Amino acid sequence: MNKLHCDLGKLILKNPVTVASGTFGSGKEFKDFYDLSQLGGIMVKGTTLLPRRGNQPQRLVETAGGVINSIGLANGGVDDFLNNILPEAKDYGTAIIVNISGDTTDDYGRMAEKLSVPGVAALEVNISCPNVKHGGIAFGTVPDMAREVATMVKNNTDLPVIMKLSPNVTNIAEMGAAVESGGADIISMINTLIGMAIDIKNRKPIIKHIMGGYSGPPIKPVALRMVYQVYKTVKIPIIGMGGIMNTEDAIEFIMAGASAVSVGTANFVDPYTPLNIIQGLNKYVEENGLSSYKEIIGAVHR
Amino acid sequence: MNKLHCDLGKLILKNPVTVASGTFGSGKEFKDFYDLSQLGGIMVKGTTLLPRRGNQPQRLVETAGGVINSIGLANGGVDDFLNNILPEAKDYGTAIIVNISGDTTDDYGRMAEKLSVPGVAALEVNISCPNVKHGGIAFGTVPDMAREVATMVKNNTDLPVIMKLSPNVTNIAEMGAAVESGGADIISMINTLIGMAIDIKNRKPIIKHIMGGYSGPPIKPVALRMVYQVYKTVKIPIIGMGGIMNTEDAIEFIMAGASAVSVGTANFVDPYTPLNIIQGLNKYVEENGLSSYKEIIGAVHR
Amino acid sequence: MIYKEIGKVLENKALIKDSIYLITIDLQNIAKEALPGQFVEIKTGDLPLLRKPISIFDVDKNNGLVSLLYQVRGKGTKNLSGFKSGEYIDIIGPLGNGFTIDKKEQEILLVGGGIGIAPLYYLGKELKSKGNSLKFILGYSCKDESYAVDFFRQVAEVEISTMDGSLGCKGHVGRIVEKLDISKVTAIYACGPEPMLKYLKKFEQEVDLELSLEAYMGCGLGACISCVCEKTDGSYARVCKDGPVFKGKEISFNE
Amino acid sequence: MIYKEIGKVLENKALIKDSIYLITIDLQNIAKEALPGQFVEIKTGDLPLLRKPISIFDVDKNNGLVSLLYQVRGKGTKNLSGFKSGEYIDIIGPLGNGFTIDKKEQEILLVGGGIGIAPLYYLGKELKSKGNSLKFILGYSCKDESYAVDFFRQVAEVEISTMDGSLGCKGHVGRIVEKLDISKVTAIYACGPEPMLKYLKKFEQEVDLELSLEAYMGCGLGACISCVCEKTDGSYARVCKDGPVFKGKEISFNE
Ligand SMILES: Cc1cc2nc3c(=O)[nH]c(=O)nc-3n(C[C@H](O)[C@H](O)[C@H](O)COP(=O)(O)OP(=O)(O)OC[C@H]3O[C@@H](n4cnc5c(N)ncnc54)[C@H](O)[C@@H]3O)c2cc1C
Ligand SMILES: Cc1cc2nc3c(=O)[nH]c(=O)nc-3n(C[C@H](O)[C@H](O)[C@H](O)COP(=O)(O)OP(=O)(O)OC[C@H]3O[C@@H](n4cnc5c(N)ncnc54)[C@H](O)[C@@H]3O)c2cc1C
Ligand SMILES: Cc1cc2nc3c(=O)[nH]c(=O)nc-3n(C[C@H](O)[C@H](O)[C@H](O)COP(=O)(O)O)c2cc1C
Ligand SMILES: Cc1cc2nc3c(=O)[nH]c(=O)nc-3n(C[C@H](O)[C@H](O)[C@H](O)COP(=O)(O)O)c2cc1C
Ligand code: FES
Ligand code: FES
Repeated sequence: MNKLHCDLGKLILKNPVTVASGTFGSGKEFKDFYDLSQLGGIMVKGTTLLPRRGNQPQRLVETAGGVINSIGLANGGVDDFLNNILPEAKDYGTAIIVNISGDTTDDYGRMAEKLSVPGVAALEVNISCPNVKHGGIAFGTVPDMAREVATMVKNNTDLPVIMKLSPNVTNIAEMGAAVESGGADIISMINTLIGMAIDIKNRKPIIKHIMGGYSGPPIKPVALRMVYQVYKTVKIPIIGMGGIMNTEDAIEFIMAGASAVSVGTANFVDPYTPLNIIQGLNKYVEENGLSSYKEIIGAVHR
Repeated sequence: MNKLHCDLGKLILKNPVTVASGTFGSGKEFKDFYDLSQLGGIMVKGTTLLPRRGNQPQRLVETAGGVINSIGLANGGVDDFLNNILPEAKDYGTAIIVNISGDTTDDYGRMAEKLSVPGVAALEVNISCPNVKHGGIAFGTVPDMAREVATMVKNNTDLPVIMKLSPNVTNIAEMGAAVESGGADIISMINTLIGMAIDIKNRKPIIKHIMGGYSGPPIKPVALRMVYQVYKTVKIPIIGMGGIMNTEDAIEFIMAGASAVSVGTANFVDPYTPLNIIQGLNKYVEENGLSSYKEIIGAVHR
Repeated sequence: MIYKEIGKVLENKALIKDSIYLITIDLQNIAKEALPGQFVEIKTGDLPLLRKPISIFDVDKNNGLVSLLYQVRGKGTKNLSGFKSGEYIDIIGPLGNGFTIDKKEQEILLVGGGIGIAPLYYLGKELKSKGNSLKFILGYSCKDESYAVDFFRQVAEVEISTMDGSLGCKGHVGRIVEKLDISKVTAIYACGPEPMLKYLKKFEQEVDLELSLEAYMGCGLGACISCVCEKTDGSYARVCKDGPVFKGKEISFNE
Repeated sequence: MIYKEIGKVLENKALIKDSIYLITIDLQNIAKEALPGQFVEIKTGDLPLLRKPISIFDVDKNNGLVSLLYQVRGKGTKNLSGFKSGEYIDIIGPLGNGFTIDKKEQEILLVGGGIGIAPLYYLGKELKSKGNSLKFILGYSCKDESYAVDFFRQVAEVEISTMDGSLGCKGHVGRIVEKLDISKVTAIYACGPEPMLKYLKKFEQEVDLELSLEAYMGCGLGACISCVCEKTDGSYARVCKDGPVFKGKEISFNE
């Protein structure tokens, strides 16, 4: 029996190790390194209804042991994804999960509809982006807006819907509850913290867009805490992420309440990180005599 | 002329480098290293109306290049401070700023009154603690509660009032505006992010109190971003902190909008950090031909 | 007086490869003031961020040298083991209170478990110089993981226990203590794992019992109040400043 | 094919102390496929977290060796300079597109500014082996900070400019180019600071102009879309995957 068999309700993965949106392209860029079918799933890079050029560079910088990025959702749009990316990706032999972002609630609905095609395993809904109809406040910071997006996506697809929470909120448990009540099947968390770095020589923000999303090892303690809090509040499964670099990190997230994990920034550091973690989890399960890794999901709550 | 002369409105410091509450005791513990009169000011460790034993240990752990702590405001209470700590501290020759925490808005008022004595240069109001009358929600996460505390403290003292913002909020600018409208003279920011670390061997949180405050270098990008946002919103001066380890870090905060800085976790790593930064700022001001460090306050906004 | 010194490493040698090391550092000021049972806080590299507390194993006051006996556990102590002779290391100390050493012509047991033996050597030398009669009782996990015994033998009689019986008495150090005629003993000084210290608490009425504790430390200076242990009266004491040595009676091991 | 290899360092020597280094690493797979103008991504230590992009300076296909010429700027390149012969280093490559090398019997200028000269050596060797006639134009800040000139001299004629005139022509490399009879030149390949590349853009109509760009990189693999440069048509291209080499006409230096 596969002791890493991962059951997220409507979404079944061969193992609980996925790769995080925006850090793995569509998978193609990592194909030289290993057979992608070994992965639990790929969260494809953020897709929007229409193509986007993205933000002006400099878009990324390393700081404080982590990374700040402001890519601005550069992508070819949903039609490009369907026509040019999915046909190849659907044969990778792993769950292709499409990460979608919208300017309005309607955008999300239209994308959900368009993406409900064979080859797409699930939708991951990025709500860290601004709602242009509400003065640019991020969907993911207002429970009602997040709930509405969840419902809108659910109403336009039969695919499992993963709502991806933003950590830049006062009450993450409330956000988890909101998307659950909106119909989300799964929660993924966390997206990046908002951060900034300054070039003191030029007296300017290093990132052209001023602020960006902060990811990597430094955000792990915040991510773990939030997974812990949301696990206490919701019944739906959680995909945990934020600074996962190795097996120990992944186990921390699972013990905090995650049923699966996602590897992000670590892919830049070592593309083999997801494989190492799959191997490490297998070893951990054996060494601890577990019948399935599921035995440790939420272990710190017991 | 002293090019580091620091004018925070009602509060004047000899230089803009202070030490952060909870990381420097009352100063006594650092007296062996150097003459404390060199410091811009000392934010004394968190004081409450009544003595507190604090949380059960383990209270602190290093993780992800930072530190998580949950001391639980262990302290002897405000009377102990007045009787046993202040008499010595007021002769250190630096501004003694008392950091106060309350269970209720009234607590803050009573402490402000009691602490309005000679030798206290200002009050720093920690609002990251729970409001016991509001289901334990932290004062610093609800604008109205934070504003009320500011007003309550202002009404009970003539000392400069520094409101210390919690970063665990959706909208930090709104919190800044709230305390400003409540009468705050100065804002200090940021307090710790809420974080967690897990001992996977024992399947337990490492910190006995489960979650704790995350500080040190990893939180700097978040702190800088928040100082930047609050500077845009308020007119009162800001004391910036969060992971400041050296002169460059301090300059980043000043350029983001801080008129002074506070050194926290770095005191554990090298007790001389505040002095090194004072020296470094003096050098920076000279090398860049500035008439005062003030010329670079908020420089990235220009 | 507490000093921050950048000391030159004279020697850093493995007593057990990749595990137990003895480092000797030129630390003029710290050496001058160090008392048995005190410790230092070491910056071992960029990361870990925090300094690491290590007990003072020996002091050479004439030459201003401090020796530390340490076990490699994680990144900090691993870094420490990488320092080479001639390199410089950033150290704060001496810290904490230390054991009571104004005893004369008494019969004293010095009990150490594992790396907890570290502070007992300097302590033993000081107590012996005051005419006390000493016995070291040292506990290790097994013969292959025993170390530094010869140092202690030079000072006084040594009895050893190992968990697997491969050296000395089988079991923890209590196996040795319980066989001794404790009636002549006036003091027991101990450092080691908590179960060992807990066991020794049963002698707190009969002898002067002093226990050196460990706790996770932030500042090491008494400022952050993170390193607390619970006292018998229910209050908390700072291990770094009020300790690390406490009277047996003072400490409750409830938490 | 892109490889992740743990290669043995054969030599890592300073050409200018604490500043310019030449490292040679045993990288069998990368050496097999590396093309002139491609680069590698190096894990230099625990921190910096990200790998560092460095151009391929030379390749020894017979022995599976890759050489890199680099300048110490911050922590990553400082770490790199600390690797000793016999140590192992974690490298991903070869990455990016590389210069166009299917040229024959043409007259080609290879223009490099500062550390931007790095990719031109291997490029020059390849182009020369195809019967092209080459000239290197290398710009440095001053004589004392010039390096690796002898390498280039072995391949073809070298002209040098320095900002202070202490070696060769005074000023940036443009000073040399503008004096040449450009009418016979069919291609200019260049790598260096942006102002230099911008200057060379004025030849984009007359010759095949290829420019190797730099950008801050996250993945180096084309996945994160962070390393973009603006193209003439207003779209963005990824320097790591679509570049680092672009046709002069393709690139706008507006941003
Ligand atoms: C007063 C005192 C004296 C000590 N004397 C010695 C000695 O003489 N020789 C010796 O080998 N060890 C001694 N220790 C233990 C030593 O401090 C730890 O082994 C060391 O900190 C481990 O750090 P690490 O980075 O190698 O391992 P990590 O993997 O970081 O930690 C391993 C374990 O060491 C302990 N530890 C880690 N960091 C700290 C910290 N900042 N403060 C306290 N404990 C910590 C924790 O229990 C942790 O689980 C002493 C500890 C204290 C408190
Ligand atoms: C395609 C390419 C090829 C290069 N080839 C060479 C070469 O052959 N020899 C050489 O000496 N240098 C080369 N560089 C530059 C080299 O990558 C930087 O000098 C190095 O990354 C600096 O890192 P650091 O940690 O030492 O310094 P830092 O202090 O981190 O950075 C100094 C500067 O280097 C640049 N830099 C830092 N990190 C990155 C990154 N992740 N990606 C891109 N740029 C970064 C930035 O401009 C930064 O301001 C190349 C860069 C690119 C993009
Ligand atoms: C360069 C980069 C691009 C990202 N793009 C997206 C995106 O398009 N959509 C999204 O939901 N999250 C995006 N993220 C966030 C990651 O998916 C992940 O939530 C976050 O980085 C935390 O995980 P990590 O610390 O392991 O990287 C991006 C992260 C990075 C570093
Ligand atoms: C051990 C510890 C104790 C702290 N205690 C207090 C406190 O009592 N009151 C308070 O307002 N902030 C307290 N803080 C927060 C610091 O004052 C500071 O805001 C925070 O640590 C961020 O700065 P740093 O990253 O430089 O440490 C404490 C921080 C630490 C690490
Ligand atoms: S470690 Fe800070 S008080 Fe003991
Ligand atoms: S660095 Fe990631 S796409 Fe170029």
